[in-house]
Amino acid sequence: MADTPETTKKTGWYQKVRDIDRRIIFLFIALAVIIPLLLQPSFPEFPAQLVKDTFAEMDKLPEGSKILMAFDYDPASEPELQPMATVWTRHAFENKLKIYIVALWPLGQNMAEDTLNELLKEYPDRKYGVDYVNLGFKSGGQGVINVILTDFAKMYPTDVYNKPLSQIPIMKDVKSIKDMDLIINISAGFPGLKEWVQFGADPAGVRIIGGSTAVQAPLLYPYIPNQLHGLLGGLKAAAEYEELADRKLCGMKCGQDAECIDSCIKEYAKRDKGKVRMGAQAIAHMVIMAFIIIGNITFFIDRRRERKG
Amino acid sequence: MSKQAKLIVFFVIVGILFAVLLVRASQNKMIKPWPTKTTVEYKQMETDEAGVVMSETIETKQVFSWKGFWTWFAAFLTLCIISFLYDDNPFYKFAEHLFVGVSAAYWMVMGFWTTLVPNLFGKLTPGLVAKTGLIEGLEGVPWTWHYIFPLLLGIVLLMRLSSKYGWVSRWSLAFIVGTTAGLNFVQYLVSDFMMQISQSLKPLIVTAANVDPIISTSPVICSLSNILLFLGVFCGLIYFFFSVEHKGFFGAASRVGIWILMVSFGASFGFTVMGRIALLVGRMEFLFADWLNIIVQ
Amino acid sequence: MKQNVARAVPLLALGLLLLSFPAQAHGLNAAWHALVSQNPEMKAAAMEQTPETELLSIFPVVDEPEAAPALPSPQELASVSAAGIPLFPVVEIADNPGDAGKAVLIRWMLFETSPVKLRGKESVPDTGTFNGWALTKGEDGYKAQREDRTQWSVKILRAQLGVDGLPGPFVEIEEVLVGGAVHKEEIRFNKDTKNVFWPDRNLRYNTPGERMARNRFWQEHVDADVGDGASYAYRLAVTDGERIAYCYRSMPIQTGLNRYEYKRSYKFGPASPAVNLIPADPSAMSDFKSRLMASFAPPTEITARDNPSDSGGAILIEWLPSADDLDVEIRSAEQKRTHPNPVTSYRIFRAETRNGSAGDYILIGSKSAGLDKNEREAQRFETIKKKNYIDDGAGRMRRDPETGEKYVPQYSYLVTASDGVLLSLGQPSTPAGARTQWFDFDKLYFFIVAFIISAAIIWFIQHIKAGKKLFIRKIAGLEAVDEAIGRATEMGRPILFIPGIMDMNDVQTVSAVIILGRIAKTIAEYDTKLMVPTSKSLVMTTGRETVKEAYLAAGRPDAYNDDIVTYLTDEQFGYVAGVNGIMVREKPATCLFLGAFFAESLILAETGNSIGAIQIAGTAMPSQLPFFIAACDYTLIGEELFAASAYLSNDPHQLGSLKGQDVGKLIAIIAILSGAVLATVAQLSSSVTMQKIFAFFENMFSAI
Amino acid sequence: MLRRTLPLLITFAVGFVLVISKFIPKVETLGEDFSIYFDIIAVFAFILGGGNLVKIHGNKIYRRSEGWGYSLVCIIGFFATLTIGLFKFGNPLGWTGNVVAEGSAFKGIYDFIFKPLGATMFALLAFYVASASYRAFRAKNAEATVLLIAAFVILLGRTFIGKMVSFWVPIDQAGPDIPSFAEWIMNVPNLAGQRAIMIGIALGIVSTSLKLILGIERSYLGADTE
Repeated sequence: MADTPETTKKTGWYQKVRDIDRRIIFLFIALAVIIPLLLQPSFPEFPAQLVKDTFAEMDKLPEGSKILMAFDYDPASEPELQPMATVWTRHAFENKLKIYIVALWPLGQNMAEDTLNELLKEYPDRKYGVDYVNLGFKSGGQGVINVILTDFAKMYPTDVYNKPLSQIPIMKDVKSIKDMDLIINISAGFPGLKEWVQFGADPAGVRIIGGSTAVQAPLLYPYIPNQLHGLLGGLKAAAEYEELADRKLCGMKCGQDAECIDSCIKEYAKRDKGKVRMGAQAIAHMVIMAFIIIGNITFFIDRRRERKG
Repeated sequence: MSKQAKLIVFFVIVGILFAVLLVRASQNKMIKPWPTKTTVEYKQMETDEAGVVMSETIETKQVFSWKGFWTWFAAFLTLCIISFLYDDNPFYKFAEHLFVGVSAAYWMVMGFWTTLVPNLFGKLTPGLVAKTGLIEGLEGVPWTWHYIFPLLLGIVLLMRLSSKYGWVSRWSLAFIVGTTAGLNFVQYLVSDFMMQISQSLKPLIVTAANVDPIISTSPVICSLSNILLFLGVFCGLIYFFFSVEHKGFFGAASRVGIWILMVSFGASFGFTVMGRIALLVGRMEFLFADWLNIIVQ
Repeated sequence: MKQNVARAVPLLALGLLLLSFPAQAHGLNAAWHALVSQNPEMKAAAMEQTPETELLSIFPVVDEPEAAPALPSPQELASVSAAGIPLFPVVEIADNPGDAGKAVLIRWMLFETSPVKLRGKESVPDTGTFNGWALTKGEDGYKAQREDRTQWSVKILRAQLGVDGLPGPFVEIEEVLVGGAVHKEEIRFNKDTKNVFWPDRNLRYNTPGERMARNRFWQEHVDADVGDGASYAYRLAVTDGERIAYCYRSMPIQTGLNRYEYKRSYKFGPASPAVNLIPADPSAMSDFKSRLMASFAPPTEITARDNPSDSGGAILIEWLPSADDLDVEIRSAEQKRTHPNPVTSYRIFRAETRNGSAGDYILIGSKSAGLDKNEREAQRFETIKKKNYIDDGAGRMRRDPETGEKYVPQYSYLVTASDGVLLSLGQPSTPAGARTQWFDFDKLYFFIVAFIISAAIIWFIQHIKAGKKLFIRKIAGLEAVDEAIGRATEMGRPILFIPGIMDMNDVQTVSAVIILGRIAKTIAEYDTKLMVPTSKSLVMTTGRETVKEAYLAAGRPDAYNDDIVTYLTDEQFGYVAGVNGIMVREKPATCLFLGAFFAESLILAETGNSIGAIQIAGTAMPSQLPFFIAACDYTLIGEELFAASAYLSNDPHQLGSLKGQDVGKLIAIIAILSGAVLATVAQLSSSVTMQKIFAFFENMFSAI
Repeated sequence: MLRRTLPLLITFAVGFVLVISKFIPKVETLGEDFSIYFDIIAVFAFILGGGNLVKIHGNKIYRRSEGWGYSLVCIIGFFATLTIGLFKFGNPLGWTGNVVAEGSAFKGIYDFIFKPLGATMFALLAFYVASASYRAFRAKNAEATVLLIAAFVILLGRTFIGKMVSFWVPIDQAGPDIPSFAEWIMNVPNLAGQRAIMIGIALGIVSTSLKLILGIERSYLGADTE
């Protein structure tokens, strides 16, 4: 399928274009990303139905509900998933939900800590062990889920600070995943959302929403809506969720006052990584699509020439 | 232009850029590569006598912070990797080997602290682990005898290092493969076979009463979608049939099947592109915001 | 002698009454209401739901502390009365709330036997003394007074539970002085009904042998001298220095993690009813039931049976809701009129029964009246008649300490309807024990499907072994493998094999290793260089075994060395970086990517492209397939990867397994088709039967 | 016997027990323990892997073979990380602290070496995607065309551009615009494809597992003779 240098002969402008050096393409992509980053254009977001559902799933929880947040990603996919982690944690803090954090990826633990440190600046009054707890990483993928499905303490004798669970107030009335009101999983691959649906939420009968890299998203659609009750697929969805969250906050802040809401949302948009990144994203998409088109044009010209002789 | 000349030019340019950056840094326009005196906060989680409230006591210290230096180093490594886009080069090789070494060790360390200590030592010698203070609350907990097995299997695995008794390690291998087969057999049958079937049991004709809003609010579209969904799964499965020649009806069906597969591949591709770009954006943010401090955050 | 007997009789009667007396539930509730009615704070607290707590039996027995809880014989009762201790504590034990564990809260309220017995025709004299009580007739009823100069004290004894769940010896940990020097007690009876209406008319003192609170407040002791996580049993004893009466031991209590929600108002919170519903004999049962004054109907048809398809330790209790259940669908308009305040909750009591006799009934949980979510869900097709509660605290098989014989503890259950204040009792269930099942019938259909598929796979393998022919279609990618190897040989460049980045606990990796074995054999024959960098040490280990065998099989053991299969790093991109390096430097002519791949797929395939290698890929990771399809010459899609391991495996019989897999696909197709049809019909014809059929069908595949 | 038959027996016993344990409540927790076992064994395997790494690069350095300097970098990085991690150097919480606690040297390595390297490697993908889509995604035949169109719609639909260009729907209203079409593709044809693949894969895994358990497939165990 892929045409390699050997198989191509160099004649005519279109072949030059066709066999263009990869590095030129690389250059275009770099520019497509860097320029919007520097200029920071802001584009509108139109939340899709699925994102709205996801938001509702989270928003309908009463104060004090327990949510299990699984940070199953690492720095490699941070740009895509961090906005979700941030906006979800903020949403949880905002609605005064109790957060229980676990990680099936070793670095997920660090991602969780980064997220919390960032948001504790916004919500300094949230207390560790009372409003949220970080159980940290355990290796074993779905094995871990299998175990905490019946008993947290079996897999997590202590939290990340080596405190026995029995001494952590927030853990007092929690034995297993079954005691959760909602599972949120942010995953960049395996083990991830799929495993949480199969081995966690399904058997425990707990509702689950998740965020995944855009790559994983298509694999997860089969689980919607019966097994998986909400999904944020990639940066785009994250940005849309941010939009919804902002609208809610601003709504509470401003009431009906339209331009207040607008200014408020603009204000919040600055802190929303997802929205900022979507700008560069959009441009880069256009560039790539342009390349695909060009590539196919040259391909067709090429084929016609060959047919001629 | 000769190779040396190219190199010289390259290093001259890099040198100039480096100088410029140093100047910016010295003007506090970006993070400084040399250590700076700063106050750091050590967070400590504590509980009062009752153990009810876990309070954070934060003690601050005056230290020399190497953060700047390391940030520059990180930026350097980032550029090293990116340089591979141009061609394989010493910088990339350096970064690559560093990465391989560091990450291999990283996983060993993680495995030790997050698996061996709590799940092996903690189970076999809870008293001892409790003494070391690594894990609290293990005092007086009886040892779990059957965790002897993984220990044995693990040691047996290490026998591989001996050329004479290397074959013993097959036992642990056999155990692992057995576990894999056993767990996967059931789990995939449950969640990817049974569950997928049960989720595909959708009415082919949808009445207005039970339309699926995620797809559409119009019963017609929903019905068509469900029919397409059914045909899609059907043809897709036909494509994977191994014991039937793809001729006649099966030929046609499997052809439709491969198309359906292609659509999902196209979808995956579209999503993947998104994802990858996002990652690049993230890296660029690091370079331009955290390091060069050009973008205001 | 005769006289003694004569004297013993009423005492005996009294004992029996105490024994069979149900309404202590009301007694305590009432006692507590008495408190509440005087204390607004508590009134507020009373509104909150009662926390479930373990209760000691409140019946005093004179025996040595270690005796196992059993019903006291009449003789014992006699001796009790002979011991003549008129006091008994009603105790509740709970993990001390809101602490970090390591403390148990023990609370008790002292009660004493009533001064009055309104048994049969017997009535209170207008004046004079009665059982040491001075009676005076007031305009609003009788007054009874008495002074008690005894120094009563309560001993608290504790025993730690062994692993067998049985308590060790009880040791005294605290003695609390309770009775003040002179203690005045005053109660009033209604003129006509002879009912006590003070201290609290909630006390339905209209049954004989009544008890009321002595000092009407909870006394507490926090036992902070307990280990975390360990289980303890407590028992209290009342003594005046000479005589002592012990209570039964409590249910085991574990410190640390609270078992129920911690309410700030806990300390003032309502005590759960002091329940000691011991039906010594059925007659007594009906006897006290008849005396119940609860104004609403009790739950009926209480049955207890082992909870099916579980690993033991759970018993399923079912009952017909009270006719006054607040659920409108159950409660008829008539009942609404007659009983304005409906049943709001059901309380479930449990008594362990040994050789026929039931022990104390102890509150183990409650279930709110009306239909809960699941029940409503289930009502889609059938109206739920019975409510149920699963008691997962039932004991498993244990060994009798004395006789040493094993037995599964049997429990008899009693469900009471409650409007929050009063209880009305149902008939206790027949005893049931929790057992572990040998087969989980919830998974029956799953089992059947699994069985059919496995059977098909095995059968077809045997089929081929037996020399029969089976048509198996070609897979393009696999045809190309040999050609690719040949090409590498011609060009004199190495072959790169990447078994994915997952560990041996992923079947894709396993089949990749299997394929590697087969390919390595060919490569060894061609005498071409093979490179297999792995990302997991176990894969490396296995890979070496396999490749070594292949080289042996090809008769080229000399050509094999361990550096063919190497380990780079577990880190995904560390590994990619490494492989990239190898590719650009070693310039392999053929790259085989078979196994579980993630993001690295594209980098690998692209780099492979840039060095112009022939690339054959295969993975079951759908998200990576488009890139392999785009950038590689051949791609094995999903199932084809596993098929490949059969195609290439060393024994050709395995091709049979492919036919077996096709059977599986056939099942899937048929199931989906029939399911879709059923669903359509069920939806169009809104007949319940069709819906039931469809629900059943759906359940076959989803109930796992 | 010990070399060949015993391993097969182990595989069979373990696999079989795990399968039926799903149907027998009495032993349902076996799976949990066994997965923990696996992790523990895998950690031991790390020692093998690390040893192998050291061996390879050690040889290069020893032989002063080409590019041994890089191998030196690799080895240094390896041992530095290992010691720092195992002894929890500079961990503010001390010996008992979490290994990746804020401010510990190990976290430093993670933040300033591990993270940038990992993330950048990942970011390279953006470039490769571009060049791949340029060179490889061409409408060579019907299948490729289908793939292209689907990809295109998703690419359009997943940014605001899709909304912008679907002129037939007012900007501030929902309607049959490209984003919703993209959603539909995700929800219907993509779903169908994914299901077919998943079911196929499940069967593939089932049969492979079965063959492994029954010892029909045994090549992973390696040579009969030593």
